[in-house]
Amino acid sequence: MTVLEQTGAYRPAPPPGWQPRTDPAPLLPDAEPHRVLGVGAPGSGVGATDPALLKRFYAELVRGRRYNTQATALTRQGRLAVYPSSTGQEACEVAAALALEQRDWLFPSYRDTLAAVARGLDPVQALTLLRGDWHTGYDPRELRIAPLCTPLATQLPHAVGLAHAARLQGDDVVALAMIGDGGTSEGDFHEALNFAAVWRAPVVFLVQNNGFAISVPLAKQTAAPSLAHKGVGYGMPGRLVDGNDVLAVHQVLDEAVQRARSGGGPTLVEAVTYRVDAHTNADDATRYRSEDEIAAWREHDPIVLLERELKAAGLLDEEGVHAAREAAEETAAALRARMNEDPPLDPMDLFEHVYAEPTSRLREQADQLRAELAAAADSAEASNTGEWDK
Amino acid sequence: MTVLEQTGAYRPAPPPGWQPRTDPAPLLPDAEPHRVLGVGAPGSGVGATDPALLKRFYAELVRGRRYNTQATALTRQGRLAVYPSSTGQEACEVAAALALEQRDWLFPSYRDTLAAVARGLDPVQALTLLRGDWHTGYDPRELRIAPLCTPLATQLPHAVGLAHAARLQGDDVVALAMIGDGGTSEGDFHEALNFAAVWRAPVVFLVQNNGFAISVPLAKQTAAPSLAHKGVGYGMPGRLVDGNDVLAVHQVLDEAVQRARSGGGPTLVEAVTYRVDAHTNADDATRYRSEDEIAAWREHDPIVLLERELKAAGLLDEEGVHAAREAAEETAAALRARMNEDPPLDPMDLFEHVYAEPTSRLREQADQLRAELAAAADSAEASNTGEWDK
Amino acid sequence: MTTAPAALKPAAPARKPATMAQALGRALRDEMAADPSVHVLGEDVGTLGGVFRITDGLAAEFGDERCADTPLAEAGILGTAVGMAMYGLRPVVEMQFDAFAYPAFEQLVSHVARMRNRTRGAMPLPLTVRVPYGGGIGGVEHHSDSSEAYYMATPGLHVVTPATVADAYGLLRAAIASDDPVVFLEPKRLYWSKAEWSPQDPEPVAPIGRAAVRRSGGSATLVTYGPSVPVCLEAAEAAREEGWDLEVIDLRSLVPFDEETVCASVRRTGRAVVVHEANGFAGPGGEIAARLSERCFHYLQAPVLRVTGLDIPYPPPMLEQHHLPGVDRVLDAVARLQWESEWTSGARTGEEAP
Amino acid sequence: MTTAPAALKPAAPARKPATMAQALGRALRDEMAADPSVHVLGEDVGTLGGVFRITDGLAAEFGDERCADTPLAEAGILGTAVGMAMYGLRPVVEMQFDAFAYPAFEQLVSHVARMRNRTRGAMPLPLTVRVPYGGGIGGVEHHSDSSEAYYMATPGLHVVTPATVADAYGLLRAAIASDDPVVFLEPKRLYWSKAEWSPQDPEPVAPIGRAAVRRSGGSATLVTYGPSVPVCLEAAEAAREEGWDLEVIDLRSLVPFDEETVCASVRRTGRAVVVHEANGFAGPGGEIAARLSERCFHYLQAPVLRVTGLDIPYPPPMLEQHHLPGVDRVLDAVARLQWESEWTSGARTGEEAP
Ligand SMILES: Cc1ncc(C[n+]2csc(CCOP(=O)(O)OP(=O)(O)O)c2C)c(N)n1
Ligand SMILES: Cc1ncc(C[n+]2csc(CCOP(=O)(O)OP(=O)(O)O)c2C)c(N)n1
Ligand SMILES: [Mg+2]
Ligand SMILES: [Mg+2]
Repeated sequence: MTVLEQTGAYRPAPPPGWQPRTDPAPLLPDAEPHRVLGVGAPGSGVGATDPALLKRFYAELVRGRRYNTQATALTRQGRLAVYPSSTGQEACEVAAALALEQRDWLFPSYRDTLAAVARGLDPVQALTLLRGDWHTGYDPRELRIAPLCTPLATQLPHAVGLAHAARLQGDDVVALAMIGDGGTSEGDFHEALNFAAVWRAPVVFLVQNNGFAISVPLAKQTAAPSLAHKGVGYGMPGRLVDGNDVLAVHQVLDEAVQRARSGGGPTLVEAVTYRVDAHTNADDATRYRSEDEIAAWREHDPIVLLERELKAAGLLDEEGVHAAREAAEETAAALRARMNEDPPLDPMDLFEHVYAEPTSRLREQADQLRAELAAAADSAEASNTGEWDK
Repeated sequence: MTVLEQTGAYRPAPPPGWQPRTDPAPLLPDAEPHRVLGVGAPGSGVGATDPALLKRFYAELVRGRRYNTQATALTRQGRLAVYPSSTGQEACEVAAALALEQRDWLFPSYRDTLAAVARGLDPVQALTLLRGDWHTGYDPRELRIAPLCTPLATQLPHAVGLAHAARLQGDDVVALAMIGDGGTSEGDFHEALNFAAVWRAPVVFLVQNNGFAISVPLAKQTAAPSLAHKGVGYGMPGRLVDGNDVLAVHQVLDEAVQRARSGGGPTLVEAVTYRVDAHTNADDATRYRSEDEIAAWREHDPIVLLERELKAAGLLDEEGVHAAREAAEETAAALRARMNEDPPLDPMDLFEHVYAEPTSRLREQADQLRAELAAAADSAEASNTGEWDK
Repeated sequence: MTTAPAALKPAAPARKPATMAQALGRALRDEMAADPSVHVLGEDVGTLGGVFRITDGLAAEFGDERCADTPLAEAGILGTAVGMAMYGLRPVVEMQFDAFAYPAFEQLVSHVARMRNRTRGAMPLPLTVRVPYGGGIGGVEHHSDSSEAYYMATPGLHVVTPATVADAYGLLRAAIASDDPVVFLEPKRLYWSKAEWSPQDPEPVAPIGRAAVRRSGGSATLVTYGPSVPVCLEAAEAAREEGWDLEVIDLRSLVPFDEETVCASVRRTGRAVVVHEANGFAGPGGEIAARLSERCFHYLQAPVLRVTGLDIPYPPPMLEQHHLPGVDRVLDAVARLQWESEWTSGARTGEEAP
Repeated sequence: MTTAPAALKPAAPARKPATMAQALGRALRDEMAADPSVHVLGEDVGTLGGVFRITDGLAAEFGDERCADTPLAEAGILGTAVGMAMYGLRPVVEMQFDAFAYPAFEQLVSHVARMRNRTRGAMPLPLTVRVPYGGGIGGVEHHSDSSEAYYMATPGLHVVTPATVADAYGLLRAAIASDDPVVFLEPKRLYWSKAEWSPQDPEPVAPIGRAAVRRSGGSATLVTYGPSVPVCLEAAEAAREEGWDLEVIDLRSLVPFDEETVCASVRRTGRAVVVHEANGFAGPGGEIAARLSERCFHYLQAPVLRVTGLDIPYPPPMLEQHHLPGVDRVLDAVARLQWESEWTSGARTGEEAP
């Protein structure tokens, strides 16, 4: 009997596969970005937050800002190939780093040097990629910081896979992955969020919506109500937060991390912020945005927001401000000094880590380069000797 | 003055970049799949629909079902390399085809032969890919049917680009792209929907959620409240419809097409349906689903649903049923007869359409093949002659 | 109670005919049993056992987290596998067909191939990507690509492809055990090829990177791999009638490339034909022929020839036989290896080549 | 009122120094002006004019729909461009950097390269994919790949790469005007190279598929393209001191490959070195050397050698000079072309190669 012939009861019911869907309401993001600083009575924003943590935030923000200006200066001195500054976005960077436990993993994008440094990475090692002496300057397993990732959104599935693997192994490890507004358009963003939700992987996705992907404004990137609304399509809660309000970002991330750790699955967080500097030192931001826009955001500076609240709450005085700036200057000075030294370079490293064992082909090429280097050293020595002999 | 030093007013306001987001509510899909047939009083579902269109639907559903069984039979006879049947999904196939005007474009996936045939494509030409004599058996521009697409979701950006191009040229052309539930996980789905929404391209995305991607059930594919909810993240309305209710699908698609045509932008439609046959003739569906499940869906058969409503409304009698089946048998017989002929094959075609002009390399290879074919023909003739000489 | 034969110390286990598909499945099973960090993931690999049934039974034996059906997204599959490997697992990814590995290309080229290098060896990725490849199975568009050229051109990947049942087992186990990422290309049309083989007593297989001389001969060398190995063996048999005694080398591993074995053969025979299904232009044979021409220059009695797929998109099934290198084309190429040595030795002086 | 010079019939316009970047931009502009169906799309190509400023001014002149900033998604960019071409437009896509074209690989290989073939010519895709490629600009990871081998190995694509200002203009216009899809590879480190050139009076450029002899010479042939052309020209100059008169061929088009020009040269010189930045193994030079070895076999006095990037992932900027083929390595290879002809002629008898 074919279906055509059948004579079942007439069932004016929804299709058999249909079950009422989970209610999307709890997944929908806040109507406005979550904010803490300056919302209530002056000083009230710090709430019950541990004063030590507040001071840590403040110190890291100030240090981070100074790190950015120092690194940008180093590009002008030819000491860095390029630097994508996160000035204006320090609250996200710092809050992301401090939301995690030691056993957790951070998956930064190329702009997130600060987050890596705030998590404890050596400030010089963090710059290896951008200085250009190697691709990654640190062992990712040591502080559980994945390599700063350049191909946009491609680190997101890594974070999901790692978090999933940890969960399968019974470890309560959370992965926090960072990405920009532009990066959310990539297919890898979609696939990563979908895998995370299906697997209920303990991941937190932090989108720093700084309004631009290089020159392309958000309106040309998406027509979504907000980037946080993208969570709904994966069955994942979306949260919207003022990315310049370090306490707000911290709260939202903290909740998301706890949720992930306790088996509640992934969260998508959109932090609304602004990139005050150009895309990188090589970019000319005047081509695509106005001074007015930048000025408006300077009014909403993450450091100023926190500083005022801490002062109002009596947790910071001029001396504290001064101390933080001093510490930042020290970091900058140390960075400058160390970056002014030429990094040790061994061209033979090029062949060492392509495979566990170099292939015969690589050994041949290594022999050739070794011979070239020896010849060059010889002739350099010869010409040096020549100099002295004169 | 650095941002650190600045002394602007303390502005406890949302971040400057922030504007209230568009309200997501209108984007959210129906709470239950939209249905028409059998919902009200018997026969009332046809409403004001043109009776000629209703008969057309019925005839196409019956013909489509028969086409599927015939094509599957042809695989057993070695006349088709493979056939992905759409039995159970005919309502979606037919409604998709009939939702479009002549000037519009259809972008079918590999399972959507029926939609192409319902749009007017020659039933044999539609099978070229699956027979294996060429990849696409028709000129896509003639009926504005893009090639049946095998790499999942990859035809979606094509539909968006085409629709966008048409709009830029001032043509009020709509593109309707078809995809399965599994395909929504691909990055190309995400990128296509995003481009469509940002460009407000006149596209309708029809997801046939038939519960499975080969063996993988929807629950392993997504954790979303529904696939239609994925629209929200692109700022695109999502609609949910009973995919076995041809009138409901038609209504929803018709609205979406009108919306697209009038500049309202894209729509995402999820049609809840079921693949009654195995994934293809090569698949063994007993490995991953139960007879009970299939039986439940057979109760909700798209043809039966329409047939009953038409009968109740007095628009169809046994004679009409018989006539539709007869017509379907004729199509099947013609298909069988034509598919039992060997298609004309010219191996030299292999070189003709790689580039506008064959490269010298291709000309060399063509010469070689021509020589081989000539030699083979000679020796075949020789041995034939031998036969006759005996 | 009864003296069941099972109670007796078993003799060497019977070697029964096994297909390459079975041997591959067994290799996965044995690696999963041996190493709990081995995880299989891909589309339909769980309940269904894969569209080629290579993973059949793994989910039942090891659970659906060790052999997991994923959402349908190849970049996501490979990308999450990278993350799993970063956490210390040993993922084995199945791509359903050659052409459906392309969405994962960026993950493969920009991450899988580079993670070890990027981190100066701190973060190797012990990850295997299984890709059923090649044609000859009547597959419709996108189901028959030979994509090995893309992988060979990507430093940081190993590229391995078996041609025999024993190699399928041995090389897949070696690939999974390798601390480097391996693209493991499975010749679809050999999935159902058979050989006497026993999982209890598998033949030892040389480590990755070693070619195998499948047939010895002195007249000329056929250099090939994967699906073209049986074609070359058949051609070598047929060539005996013409008085040619052909050597057939199965590369098994395209990266690393076993130059030693291949060059030794070609230096001895003085003539070589490279045979593969992939398109000729800029295909694997380009590298092989260039390398042989360079390294065996003074031993070559004739140019190294290539018999390959045509330089066209993979054809529809009804025409694929014209695309695939078959016995006749191999023999034809062998015939063009300038056997008239008078002419050959004169030629060096500069006459026009034929 | 005044007899302004402008009123005079202008003499041949002055040829001023122009950069390759300017010539590329001008080619886009002139094609857009000539043909309203030409549309440019990509990341940052509009307001910003592209990160290399190649598209600078196009959005201002033609509007931001003809030169459109897209969302950040390369598969989406190329995929929508396919759809635009299906509707009759002539899209020109910019990929921001070589490695960022990989997400679009499936669209390129499975659609762009095949649509004409798939539809028996009914639906050609006149589409250009501009890819800034290669290193030597101090770019950090993923900004210096030479990805041409992937494109060459994909039938259905043309692959073109200029090395001079005039060719940049002429070939890009030809690529956009072509009814076939063209992967147009722009050598990043030549963007700021200069030549006397006038947009009003551009030099006529040979059609796609023709190599150019950039320097004539009789001792040996250097076969190269794109960023390595200036390196080879410099090497050829330096080689004069050693008494070698080198011919330098700029392929310009990798697909179609101008076998005729290259073989004619090599048959005359008897010696050849292939030079490119891409990795050596399975790189473009494999095909070229194999082809020359086959087609010029009886004319070769020495094996065809290759000077290429090392077989490693592209190195960090501070080490890239060790990776890139430079003048010394080219000269070194030339020196290894077995100039001692006594030895060479004896060698054919079978002594061990050096
Ligand atoms: C796959 C890929 N495509 C393109 C680029 C080039 N690129 C680098 S940064 C950037 C913009 C990123 O914007 P967003 O994601 O918003 O991050 P932001 O720079 O604002 O931090 C682009 C296009 C890249 N790195 N990777
Ligand atoms: C990119 C890509 N990956 C994998 C496949 C192999 N494949 C063909 S159909 C299919 C399942 C598709 O499921 P769904 O999208 O739900 O469509 P349905 O078959 O149910 O119509 C798979 C995995 C493919 N065709 N393309
Ligand atoms: Mg941004
Ligand atoms: Mg499905």
